[in-house]
Amino acid sequence: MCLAVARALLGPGVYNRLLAANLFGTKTVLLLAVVAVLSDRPEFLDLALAYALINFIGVLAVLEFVQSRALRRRLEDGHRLEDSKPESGPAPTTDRPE
Amino acid sequence: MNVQLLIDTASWILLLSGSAFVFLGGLGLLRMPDLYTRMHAASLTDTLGSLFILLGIMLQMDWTSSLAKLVAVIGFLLVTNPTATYALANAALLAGEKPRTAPAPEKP
Amino acid sequence: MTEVLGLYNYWVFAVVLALGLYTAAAAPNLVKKLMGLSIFQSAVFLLYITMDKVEGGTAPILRAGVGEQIYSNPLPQVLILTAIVVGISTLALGLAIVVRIKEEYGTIEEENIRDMDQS
Amino acid sequence: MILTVLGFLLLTLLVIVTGAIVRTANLFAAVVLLSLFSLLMAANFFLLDAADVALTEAAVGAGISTVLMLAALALTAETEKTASRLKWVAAGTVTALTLVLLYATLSIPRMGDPSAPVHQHVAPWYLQNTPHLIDIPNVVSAILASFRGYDTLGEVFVVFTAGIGVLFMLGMRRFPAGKRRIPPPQTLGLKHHLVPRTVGTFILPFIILFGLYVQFHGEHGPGGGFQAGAIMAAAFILYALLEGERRALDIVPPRVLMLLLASGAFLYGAVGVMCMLLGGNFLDYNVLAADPVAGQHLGIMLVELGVGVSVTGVLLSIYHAFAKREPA
Repeated sequence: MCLAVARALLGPGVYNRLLAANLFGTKTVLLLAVVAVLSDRPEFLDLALAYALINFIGVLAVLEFVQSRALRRRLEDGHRLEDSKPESGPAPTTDRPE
Repeated sequence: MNVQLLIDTASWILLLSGSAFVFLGGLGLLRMPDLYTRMHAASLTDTLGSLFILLGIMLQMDWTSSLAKLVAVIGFLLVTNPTATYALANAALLAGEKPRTAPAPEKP
Repeated sequence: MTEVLGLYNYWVFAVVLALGLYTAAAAPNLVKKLMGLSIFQSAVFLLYITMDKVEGGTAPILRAGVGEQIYSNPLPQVLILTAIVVGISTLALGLAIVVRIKEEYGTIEEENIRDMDQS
Repeated sequence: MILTVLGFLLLTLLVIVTGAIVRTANLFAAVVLLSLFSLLMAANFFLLDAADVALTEAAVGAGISTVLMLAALALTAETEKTASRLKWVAAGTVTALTLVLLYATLSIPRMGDPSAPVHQHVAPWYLQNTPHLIDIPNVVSAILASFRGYDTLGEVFVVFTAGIGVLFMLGMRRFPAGKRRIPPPQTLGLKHHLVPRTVGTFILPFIILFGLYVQFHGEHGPGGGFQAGAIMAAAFILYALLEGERRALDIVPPRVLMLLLASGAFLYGAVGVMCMLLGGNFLDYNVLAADPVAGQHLGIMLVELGVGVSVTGVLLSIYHAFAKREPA
């Protein structure tokens, strides 16, 4: 865990921190599970469950944030495709109304 | 009695190897040269590490509903963590983080 | 030794509180200020939850069939439990105000806003 | 012993992370670090025997606060630009305050001291009387919903008011009807990312199920309306992230959100008034059923439901208010 936090602090940049935070989330789940069993109250696994379920929403939000930012920049730059765009990247033109 | 000993041994082996994986993941996270390789190291913790540790805990427990909860935790971890890693890699790529070249240290 | 360990939580509370307060006071950016407030708030939560701990106790969820059992103090937990949710709602309110400021002034830096107000 | 050491370690990490948050000028990085901060906080709460609080922090901090912060950043700016002139004044004042606080800690009872004044007055009464007055295992829920029901009513109304405030600030504007322009980026969601979409769709029912479990199992284990509300809101936010704002608002339209927002708080108050009509005091659940204990059970369940609905409604409306807004 210390290592993860060290990476989170060292960076460099946002994404390394994010990776570290994500890893830290997993470790928190493990920690909660171990502590719940150690302190002999296994019903507190609920907490670990909550984390396991919810933790990745934050990362998805980051993806959404970055994606919309990249998209906005492209729109502002008049569709100059200077960003390296992955296959799975956003393609606003194919957005069909439903 | 013998069975008990066997279960204990197995659980300790699982717990220790799980901790080893978690530690290695952390080490890799710290030592690897760039984001994508670090991600690879981190996924070690996410999958093998957590799987082993939780299995080790499971062996120590009685047959209660908590056991089912642990199974659920394992299942969700194994499903959500790779997704999170995917989203992260995608976000980083979209934001222009280049693989395999040491990224210029953007000091916060 | 136990004295030191027992007070460590309070020291952490004091330092985190100070850092939060410093951010709220000195950060020029409004979003950063709100982050500082949120840290400040969390420090207070930590203080309350630290107070609820009783040595050898366990969480105040009564267990049947376990003879004598010490439970930690449930009262601070109730207060903080609600405070966390209230905290996030008020944080959202603050963020909403910041968003409106950004829309009106085009900036969320305190200095710039003040300059614009004076001119 | 090992738990004490662990707590020590976690607290140290907490301080370090806080320092990092304060120092970074990149707000995006600060948000990420803030989520780490919240994780550490929740782990600490758990180690300090506050399971319910840890669950709340988990439900709120892990998902919702990050999402809200990012939504706000998308609408404002990402980096801090200017440096404050008052920096040193503030630093000096805060340092002085810290020294005073540290000095003050020397005279308070150490953590876990059973003879500390906090543990003497009302708390033992609650612990002793919960079994026969209310008869639910979770004393925290009992105090929250029954013994100190007034407080909680107040809190719910604060949350409600904050939600209304955000709605006033940012409005629930409808999407522009004209089809001439490209939709704002936030409306797209993650439709083109197959992996998160599949996994999210798979996991979504489980989150909702878990939210319901936390809601209705809150009397027996850690949980209750506040946590459940946050978890449910997180589930719907996940849906909005995956499928885009528009789809999410089709599923839960603003009108329904308003209804949720209001009906939760209303339900809470209505239970109180109901008690009065049945001849008891406001929020005195004993009169709700023939048997006082059964009345308490019913009252707590209804009140927690009200809290859960209200919190879901508020958090979700707040999220939509942010996400629908277009960057200036």
